[in-house]
Amino acid sequence: MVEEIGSTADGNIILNVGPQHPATHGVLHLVITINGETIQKVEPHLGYIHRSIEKMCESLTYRQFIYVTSRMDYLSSHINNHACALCVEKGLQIEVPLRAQVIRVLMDELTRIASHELWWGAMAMDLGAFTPFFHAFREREAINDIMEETCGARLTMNYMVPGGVMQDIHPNFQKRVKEFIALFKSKVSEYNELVTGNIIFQNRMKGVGNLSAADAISFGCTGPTARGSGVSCDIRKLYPYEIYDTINFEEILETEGDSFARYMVRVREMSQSISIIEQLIDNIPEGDFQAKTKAVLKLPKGEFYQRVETARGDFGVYIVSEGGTTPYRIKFRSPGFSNLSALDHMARGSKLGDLVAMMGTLDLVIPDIDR
Amino acid sequence: MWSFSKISKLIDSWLSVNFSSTWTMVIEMVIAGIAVITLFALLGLVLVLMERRVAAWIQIRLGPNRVGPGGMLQSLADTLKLLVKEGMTPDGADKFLFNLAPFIAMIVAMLLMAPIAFASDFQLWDLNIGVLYVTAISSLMVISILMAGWASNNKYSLMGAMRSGAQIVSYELSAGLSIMSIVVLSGSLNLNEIIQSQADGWWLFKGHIPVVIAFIIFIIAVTAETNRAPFDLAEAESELTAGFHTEYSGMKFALFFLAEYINVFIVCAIGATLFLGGWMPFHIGHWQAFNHVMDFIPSSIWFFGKTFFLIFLIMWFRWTFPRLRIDQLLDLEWKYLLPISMFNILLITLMAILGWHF
Amino acid sequence: MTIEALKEKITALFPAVTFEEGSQWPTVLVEPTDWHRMAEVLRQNESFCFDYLFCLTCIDWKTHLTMVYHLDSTIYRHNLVVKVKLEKVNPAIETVSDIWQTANFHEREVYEMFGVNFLNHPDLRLLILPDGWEGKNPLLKDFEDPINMIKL
Amino acid sequence: MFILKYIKEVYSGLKSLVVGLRRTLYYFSHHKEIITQQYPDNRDTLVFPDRFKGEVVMVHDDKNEHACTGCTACELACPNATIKIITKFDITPEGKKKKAIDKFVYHLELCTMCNLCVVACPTDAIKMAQTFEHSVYNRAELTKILNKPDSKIRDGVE
Repeated sequence: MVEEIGSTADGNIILNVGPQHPATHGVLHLVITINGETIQKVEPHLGYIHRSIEKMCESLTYRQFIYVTSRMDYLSSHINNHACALCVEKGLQIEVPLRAQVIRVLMDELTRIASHELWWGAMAMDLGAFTPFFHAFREREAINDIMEETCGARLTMNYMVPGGVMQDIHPNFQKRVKEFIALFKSKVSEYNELVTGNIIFQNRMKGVGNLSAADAISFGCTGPTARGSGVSCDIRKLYPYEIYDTINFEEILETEGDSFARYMVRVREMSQSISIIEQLIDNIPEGDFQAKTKAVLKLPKGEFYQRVETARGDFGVYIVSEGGTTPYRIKFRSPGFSNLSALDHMARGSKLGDLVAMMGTLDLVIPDIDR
Repeated sequence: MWSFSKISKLIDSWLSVNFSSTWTMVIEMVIAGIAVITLFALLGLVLVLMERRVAAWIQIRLGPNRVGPGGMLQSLADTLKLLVKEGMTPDGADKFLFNLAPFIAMIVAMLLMAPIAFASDFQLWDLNIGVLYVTAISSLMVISILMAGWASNNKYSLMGAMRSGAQIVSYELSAGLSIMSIVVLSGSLNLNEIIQSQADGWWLFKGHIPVVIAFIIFIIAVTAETNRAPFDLAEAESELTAGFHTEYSGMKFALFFLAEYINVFIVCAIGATLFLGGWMPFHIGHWQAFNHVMDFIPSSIWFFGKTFFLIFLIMWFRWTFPRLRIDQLLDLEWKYLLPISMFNILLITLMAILGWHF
Repeated sequence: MTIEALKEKITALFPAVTFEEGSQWPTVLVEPTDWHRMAEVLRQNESFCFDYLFCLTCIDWKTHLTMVYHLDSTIYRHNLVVKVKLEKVNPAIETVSDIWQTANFHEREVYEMFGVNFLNHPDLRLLILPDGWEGKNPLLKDFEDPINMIKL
Repeated sequence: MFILKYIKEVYSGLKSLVVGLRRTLYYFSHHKEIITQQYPDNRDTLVFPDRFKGEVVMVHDDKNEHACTGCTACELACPNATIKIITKFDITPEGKKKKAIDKFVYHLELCTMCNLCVVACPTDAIKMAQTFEHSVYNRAELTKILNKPDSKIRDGVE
């Protein structure tokens, strides 16, 4: 397009942010129209790393397609796998053993913390502070080590399988998780000292990227993005899956709807996840880690939809089955895609520097958006 | 005991015995030029390594540790890499200005070296309006940045240059005012005389609260003037990729990079001269024995020690704080620093007129 | 609202719709021409208040296409699935992006992946596919890419 | 009071900055907090978690025997066509024809370490090895044949 190169007729500059740009956390391409430093319009151009996972899954069996979903939202790969496993189990009506359920929830929450840790560091780095990124990785590495020990990989684990989990937890798992909780609790006050309380940081975040509750719902925003606007949308509370209805935890809500509210939601969510882990880590019931399933899974004819809460929001798996061994059609409803659509609405009229803060608090993971 | 001043006097006397006065002048200028360039190169190597070490330790990392003992030769390897890289000029760029800009940056940095007293009685140019000279020349820095940003034919570069223009011009004010406060107290524009006025104690430690405020404002303002984080809006990499030097590569980029560090060194040297007594040793009242021990340390070590302490301060800021937004940056200057420093200089002038200082 | 009450209310307002049994949420089949009017009612009517469109997609059934809209209410927490049957050749349907803003991006995705034309859409351009994409829509069942083969 | 508010603002702002500076100074001066992990040059003492998924290998015992029957369960389980099993017919001492593997071809460049083949294997013939340096100069070197030359199927494995 010619328009993308130069400037518009009324003298505004058109600036291509991305696909290779330090602030886009990957390969997001935004075409923004700016007047001086003020943003007039933000237009995402997606597809730079679109792999058509939905089409790919149509030729994979119900056991195979789960690993692909780790490559979507790679920061909450466990939770993506979990959603797919749940959806297949819903179709096959498999009763998952309690031990497997608890392990799954533990892994989900660890993943959520790891994802928020990375987000926290990257958020501060977007705003120009490099140090928090490395401090966040200290805690994130501890989680990755736990994952490596039990699941055998650090990022794309493929640990959830239909019927339970692939392997039982490692004998060291409980000890290591308790060590991590102690580490996290001793370091969490530093987050406040380094970033949250910092006057420069607060001024960069407060009143930036306002999103009202009505707009958040209309744009389909979910997860911390919507909860920062006071919209209650935690799937773990509203449509509980696994054992979330028996766990005592709080849905974090902030009402301001600005970047700082979204920031605070995520920071407080980390502590909530820690409390969930603390409730479960000593109470992993004995039993099987996997239900007995057939070697070849065949979903009955029909449609199955499963919603879970990833670190970024409402992740949905929609399987249409024709009764074969592979899905007829799969749709992944990714939270980042809807959250991104609100960016234009939020960014209009604010400064170029604010765009970075907004994108940071939306916590975009581009493979999740592009799928 | 030898010192820089003795060596320079020896060279001078040897030259004037063997050559006519014109040739002596020329040879001395060449020597000074070579010395300055060598100092630049050394400073570049040392400061880059220091920055990387400070950053690494603050970020609980090890930092460079592969090239040479303990990674000491890392910046040398980086320089070699930059030397052999291709220096590209983008299509549509104003080639002349594009290639000129990095050299302007270096020339400005070199000019600023002239009046700085590196040790007692060791100075390239003992200028009677040294402070004025420094403030005047340092504002030329913005020209090279604007030139680079404009000539690159890149929107990011242009925005970075414009930001930096607005930033440097506004922060000159409070930097100038805080420098003025020392001029008012010492009653001289000559850097040497300012140092001499601190023989019985550095201005910062003489117990004048307005001087402490002026020092804080000075540090903030020069951090902004040298485009260092948290005021690195001209090259804010998460917003503008690399700002005004986005299109530069190879040695031309290295010159900008070097000029940034040299500028940091110079403003810290000025800060050390004005507030921390330059090459003056640290003296405490009537503790004669202690003062004698302090006098024994060479004056050049005192000067570099103080300067590097201030450089560390500026690096420490960089690796701790997030970046400001452009409007907040100007807010900080016009709503906070400028009113405070104006009020401050009023207080200092009153002090000077009424003779309350010592 | 219970599922039965929901069904009754919808039937009372739109006698033409039919219900599909056997899935986890009440599923309603609508004609493409009725859909936009019905969507407005589902969003505005205070007893429905389906303000959150959490999934919008399309299925290629080889003979026809089916648009699937998953609706949720943030007030009553009841869900509804709306299905609209479209022609295989030149499929077209009224946009709902004026009712739920999230539909803007989702409809652009369906437009390029399935070739469904959304009438009155404010900005119906390619979102994911590269500009100047020629050839079939990738998620259709008869799409074949000889270079990047998907089938094993 | 306007002035009082102004001073309070400046004070609280400066205080929040000093708190951050104190934290970074702590890390600057406490080198025992450094968490950098060096590249694992210490091959002798290096211990990996036993479940770490590095690459698929076939287990051979001292008699150069493996447990692979060539049932292709792993080939079917693999989502990326990483595994290709080429079978041949061996003549048993009794004179009967018996299916056995000729080549167990493994494309490391396609493998995503999903562990599905290891789970699918009915005879535990393959497992995940804890290797981590896979880079080679030629892509063809990534295609590996997992059964060793002249290896045989272990007696009693069906």
